[in-house]
Amino acid sequence: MTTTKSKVVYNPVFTDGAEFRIPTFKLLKQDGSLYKGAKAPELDKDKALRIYRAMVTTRILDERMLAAQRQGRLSFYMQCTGEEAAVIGSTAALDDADMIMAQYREQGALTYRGFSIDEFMNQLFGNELDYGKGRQMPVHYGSRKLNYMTISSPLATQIPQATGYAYGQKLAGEGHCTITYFGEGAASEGDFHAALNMAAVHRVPVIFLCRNNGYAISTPATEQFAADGVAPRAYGYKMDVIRVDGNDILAVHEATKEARKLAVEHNRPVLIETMTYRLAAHSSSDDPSGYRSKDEEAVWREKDPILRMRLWLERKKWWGEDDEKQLQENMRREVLETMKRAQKRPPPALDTLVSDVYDEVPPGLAEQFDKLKAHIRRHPDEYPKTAEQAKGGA
Amino acid sequence: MTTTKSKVVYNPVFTDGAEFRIPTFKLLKQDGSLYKGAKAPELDKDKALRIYRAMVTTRILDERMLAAQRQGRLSFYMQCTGEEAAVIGSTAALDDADMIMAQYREQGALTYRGFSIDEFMNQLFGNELDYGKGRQMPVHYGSRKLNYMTISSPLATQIPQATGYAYGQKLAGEGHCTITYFGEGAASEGDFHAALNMAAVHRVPVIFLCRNNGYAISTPATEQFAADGVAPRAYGYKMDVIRVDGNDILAVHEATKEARKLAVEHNRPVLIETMTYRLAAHSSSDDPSGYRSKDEEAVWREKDPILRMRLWLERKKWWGEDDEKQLQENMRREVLETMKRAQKRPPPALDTLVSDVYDEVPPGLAEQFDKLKAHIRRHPDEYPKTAEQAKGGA
Amino acid sequence: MPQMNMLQAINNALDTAMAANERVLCFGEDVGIFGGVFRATSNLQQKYGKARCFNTPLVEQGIVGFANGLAAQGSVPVAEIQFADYIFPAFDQIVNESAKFRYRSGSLFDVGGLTIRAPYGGGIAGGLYHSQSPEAYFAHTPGLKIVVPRNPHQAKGLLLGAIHDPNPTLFFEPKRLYRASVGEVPDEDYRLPLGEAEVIKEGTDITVLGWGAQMEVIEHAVERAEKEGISCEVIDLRTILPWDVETVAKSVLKTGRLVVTHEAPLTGGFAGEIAATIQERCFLYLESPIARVTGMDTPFPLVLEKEHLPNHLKVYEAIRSSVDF
Amino acid sequence: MPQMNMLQAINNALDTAMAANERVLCFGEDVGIFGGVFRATSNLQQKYGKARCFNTPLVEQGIVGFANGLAAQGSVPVAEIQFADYIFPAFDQIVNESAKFRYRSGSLFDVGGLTIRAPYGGGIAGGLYHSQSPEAYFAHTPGLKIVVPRNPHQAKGLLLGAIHDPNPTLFFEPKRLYRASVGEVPDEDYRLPLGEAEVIKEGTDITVLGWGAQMEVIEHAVERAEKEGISCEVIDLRTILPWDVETVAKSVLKTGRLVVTHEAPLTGGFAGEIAATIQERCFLYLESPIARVTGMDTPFPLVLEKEHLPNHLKVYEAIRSSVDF
Ligand SMILES: Cc1ncc(C[n+]2csc(CCOP(=O)(O)OP(=O)(O)O)c2C)c(N)n1
Ligand SMILES: Cc1ncc(C[n+]2csc(CCOP(=O)(O)OP(=O)(O)O)c2C)c(N)n1
Ligand SMILES: [Mg+2]
Ligand SMILES: [Mg+2]
Repeated sequence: MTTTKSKVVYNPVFTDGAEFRIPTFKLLKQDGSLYKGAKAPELDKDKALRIYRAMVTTRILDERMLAAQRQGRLSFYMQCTGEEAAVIGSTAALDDADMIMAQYREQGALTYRGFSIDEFMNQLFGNELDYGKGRQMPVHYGSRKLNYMTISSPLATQIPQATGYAYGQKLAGEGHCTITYFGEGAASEGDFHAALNMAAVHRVPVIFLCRNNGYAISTPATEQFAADGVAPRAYGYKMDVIRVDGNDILAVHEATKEARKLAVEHNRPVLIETMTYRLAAHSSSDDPSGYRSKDEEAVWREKDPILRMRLWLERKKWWGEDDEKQLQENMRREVLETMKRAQKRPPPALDTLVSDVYDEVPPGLAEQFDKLKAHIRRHPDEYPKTAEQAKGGA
Repeated sequence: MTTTKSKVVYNPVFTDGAEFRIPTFKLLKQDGSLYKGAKAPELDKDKALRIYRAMVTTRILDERMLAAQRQGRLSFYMQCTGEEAAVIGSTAALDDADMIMAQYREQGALTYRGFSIDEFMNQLFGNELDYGKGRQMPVHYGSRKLNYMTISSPLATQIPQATGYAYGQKLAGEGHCTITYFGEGAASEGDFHAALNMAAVHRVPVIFLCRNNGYAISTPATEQFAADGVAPRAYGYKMDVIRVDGNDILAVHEATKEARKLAVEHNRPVLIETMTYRLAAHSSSDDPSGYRSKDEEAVWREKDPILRMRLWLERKKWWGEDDEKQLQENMRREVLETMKRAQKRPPPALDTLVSDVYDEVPPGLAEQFDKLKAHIRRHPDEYPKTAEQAKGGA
Repeated sequence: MPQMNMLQAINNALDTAMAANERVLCFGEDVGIFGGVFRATSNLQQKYGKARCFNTPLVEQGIVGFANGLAAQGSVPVAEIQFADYIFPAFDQIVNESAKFRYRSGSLFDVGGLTIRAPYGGGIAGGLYHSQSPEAYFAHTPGLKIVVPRNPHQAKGLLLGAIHDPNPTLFFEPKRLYRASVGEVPDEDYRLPLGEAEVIKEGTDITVLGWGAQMEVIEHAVERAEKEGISCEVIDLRTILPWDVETVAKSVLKTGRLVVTHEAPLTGGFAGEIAATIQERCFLYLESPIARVTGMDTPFPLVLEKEHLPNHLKVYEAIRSSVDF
Repeated sequence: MPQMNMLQAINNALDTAMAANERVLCFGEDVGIFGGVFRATSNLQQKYGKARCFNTPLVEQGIVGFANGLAAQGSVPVAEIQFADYIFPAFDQIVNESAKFRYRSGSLFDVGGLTIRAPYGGGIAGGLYHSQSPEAYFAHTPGLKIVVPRNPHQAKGLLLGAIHDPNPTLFFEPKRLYRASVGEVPDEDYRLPLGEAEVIKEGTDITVLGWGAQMEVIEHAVERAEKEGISCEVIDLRTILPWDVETVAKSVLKTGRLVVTHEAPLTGGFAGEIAATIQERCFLYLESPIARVTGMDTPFPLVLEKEHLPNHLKVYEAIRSSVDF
């Protein structure tokens, strides 16, 4: 039983799809004006400013925390720099109750949803208030309250999970969906293929948002795939797809809003490819000068998504020089103060070493923990940070 | 650095590729005549008869061995029935030195290359002459001499391996390629995605041949993917693709011949989707009546690829009633006689239990083997088949 | 009480769980209308609809990834992997994801509702890829639970236990016993505890430990040993992870001898973990070395399967040697 | 002799192998022009061209699948997995394919030319997913070889040994030592044997066994123990599979005591296999239980990494307890 109803040809014609180039959707020019023919998007002032503040906050947080890493205050950091529109524009188009399953470079989504600087810092410094209890490297945020799934380092694993999560949302019938973010590199993993195919077959309300930022660490997109981006893969699963200028906040927002309708109202999963650029290094451990040119970076620096939005806001008279100055100053101050506070906080308690492995600590592990405490008690000087907590107990 | 040079649009347009239906290439009608407009393929009489004999041999082998399984002579069997054109037509278009990495339902390729009935039987009965030394279930054939990689049960694992094998062939520069066969079900595995993407990026001379036979055991293709077959996935990797009537030996042969040129002469990997039908049960353990109708099967029985080729041959006057009768009789006899011979042969030697795990038996395993032999010597009656061989040794 | 074979007991457990909680879902390759290649999910789609019991595309990493997401969302997925030999494409989703979901999020999120079922084991002429016993591959992974039932009654009770346990659980089913093992199985919803071994038979001379299909092998071996006057204590470990050290150690402190048996190859098999732990716990009480009777260190063979497997004779001999040490 | 750190030694080994045989290829994520995130493949693309040293798309199952195919074809692929924590998506290709290729085909085909390199281990503030030591996950798989070097000299010699060994080999590199461990490394092509443990230091009271980065930990522990008059025999296992039972058993027959240590969690770790085997081999000679000093049975933590890891103090205490038993 074949599903195809394709037409018949009597010559062996090979195609590679190159003729079906998926266009790129844009609304906003770099100078803050709309393209001719572009319909002004529905985006009211409150929401526009919420988005813009989140973008600026993310940028400042990234700058400060990279500096902190350079100063040795932090072991590791990853910036969203250059991709704020792709991330925040899409998150802003969702309902705050929709689930976000991100890769690691999407702190902008959290900023937008209201993750406080305190919450960021607690995770970055792995202190006693970190929701993740100091177990994961910096930038592995999560928030139950904000419907932001805790980040996991293995790439692409969250993509089929998003399909599953969204399938559960569909059964629950409350009109929610899931968005999952991933890089164009992660989209090479087998999990990506599984996720899209299952979503299409089971008509799951999930949005797959690819941040095609040109690189996976040092690997350029040209060595990641031969195709014209990730978007054409949607055809292979018969999934709706759209390609968007990822530095264009209005286009990203509009595309995601429409995608959400398809997902939630029509159970049609959607792939969105946002074309953008990772302006910073891959992470604080990386130095891009080994694999790309300053010139290339400069071209993209000209396309800064935050500046572009600011110019649009200014044209709308929703934002001015003073607003900008005040926001910048406030955020810088808040980040610095909060950092100091977070850094001073004690680390998670010793027993977080063994909690949350299971719902309860199993006997074997409890015994290992008792032995550990006894060991620490015998060598308190060797474990200055935890010696106090090892007192008492078995 | 984005790779896309796509055009720009100012409206959020979603597409799912449905408009780009990949056509199906056909040459031969069921009555053995060519479609109007179809160019007669270059296929000389010798080759045509070699193909036809292989098809008939495969069909007879399948019928007889399924019967043998039903009689309890064989533990398990899988038929190629209905898919002989897809498999043999493609293999015949290759050079005999090209590598074949198949799934399990491609015994036709072996028949074509000259695997003897003896060789089939030795594997099916796992006797001492089985190249695989009686370690795998029936139908897990392999032949070094015929460049047919030994079958492995885990689905789709051979697909990225084919990409790697072909990459090696490209470096060797001897003008060879690899073809890998797989079902439309196996194409859902992550390995499939990895294989195609890597092949496209590294321009590897590999042909991916999907046998879209409508089912993966009980799962219909409609529950396997939402798209119009497997072919559209090629677009996602920017790979040349062609869809072929899988029951049309001339079209399959022609398409594969052209694909091989693309692969070997231009380093362009190709995906071929052959539209066909698994006429038999999935395997001797399966009963399709639980998941599909007799009517559906009947429709496809009308499209028998072997009969279609025979009618073409008869029109060409390359084949007649007598030839057919003789071939059928000879093959039936040979299969039966060979089966008897193979079944009587002793099983592989006891030491094949531990050989080939490594290039040499490591000390720990040698010790386990010595213990086993000692154990068997203590209980010869419990191990009637191997007791004799356990004599002697440590 | 109704008589059921193991497949019927498993089917009944799934039916029971789906009836009680509409968030319980069953899916995997061919599990929909067809009811699975072994028919463990027979009639569930017919009874609970396509949304709750369905075929998936053929992609194990997707099945488990999807199941992880569903469990994180609060559903109770019971995913089937058609053969345990085919669970490896999902290894990353199980070992790096299911197992670590709760820990890495500090319990913000967990996949406690997840159960993965897979038929395992040899003795059915399945060769390399329809015979493996992969429990030890997973037993090195804190965060997972691993359960193996030995008969229909245990299968239903342990599967319901696994489905309701608030931790991700692998449930390996001894497929050789699917139809071979028949017994009384209550119709109601009963749940056997995870993490508890069961002393099936008390004895004084030696402890013989196993799980799943191997319990039948042990039974035969012990029968023979007892005829020769050796009093055997027989334990079914039932949960491989986290395993019940106390019950095993207590038994060995009494008997002074231990034989552990499983089908999987010797090296890196779970018997090694047990032997290592018990030699430490019971050092001064051990009267002979702990013996392991296992598959050989080779891929699973076909024609020579009988020679490869740790059958009752080999287990018997290990008991005998241990006692004669 | 030139001084090299471990990364340089590995780079030098790859260079040596590629220079000697044009069928040797290096590939993986970021291994091309960039030379890998740790720079182990630095300059190889520049020297041998893009066809022989290249970036792959980001897909571990594809990398190993591709490598299996290449090896079957007769090439000698050295595939890099960026972190051992990310080897699990390739688990099926390694465990079901690489390991069983030769056996299932009766030696018609094999992937003996295959080597898979991956940095492993903790102590670098890597948390759950940049710290794992997965050797035991693979050690249950007949057909594979597993090698772990302890210093630059060993790294070069063992890697060349692995590349030339006619069996698929996993080569786990202790990334904590990549730059920390420096020593003399010959410039020429030398190959250390696989399957042979090395007695690094002779002693009479107790045998202390480990591999990779843990050898440094053992060194410190032993130093302390020796100050207290305990004579330690130190063994580097080097090859985890198939492992050198003879050398270890011989040592324990002499010392009567054994401590085994690894970073991976206790349960299901390879120390269990060693303890199980040695208690059987050396039963009557053991003067105290075999001790295992390992990571705890949790995912790998971050802030409390120090508490989690089997450091020299813990190893020292285990030596002390064993001797005082
Ligand atoms: C399974 C897996 N393999 C490898 C890595 C190592 N790694 C971390 S990020 C990264 C590159 C990801 O690139 P991309 O998906 O494009 O995201 P980007 O960093 O550009 O945002 C790699 C290879 C990983 N985390 N997980
Ligand atoms: C990794 C893996 N998962 C599951 C199976 C079990 N299985 C064997 S054949 C099959 C169906 C394959 O269907 P398809 O690829 O369409 O090939 P066909 O049988 O139709 O030729 C399944 C699920 C397997 N062998 N390997
Ligand atoms: Mg990227
Ligand atoms: Mg099929």
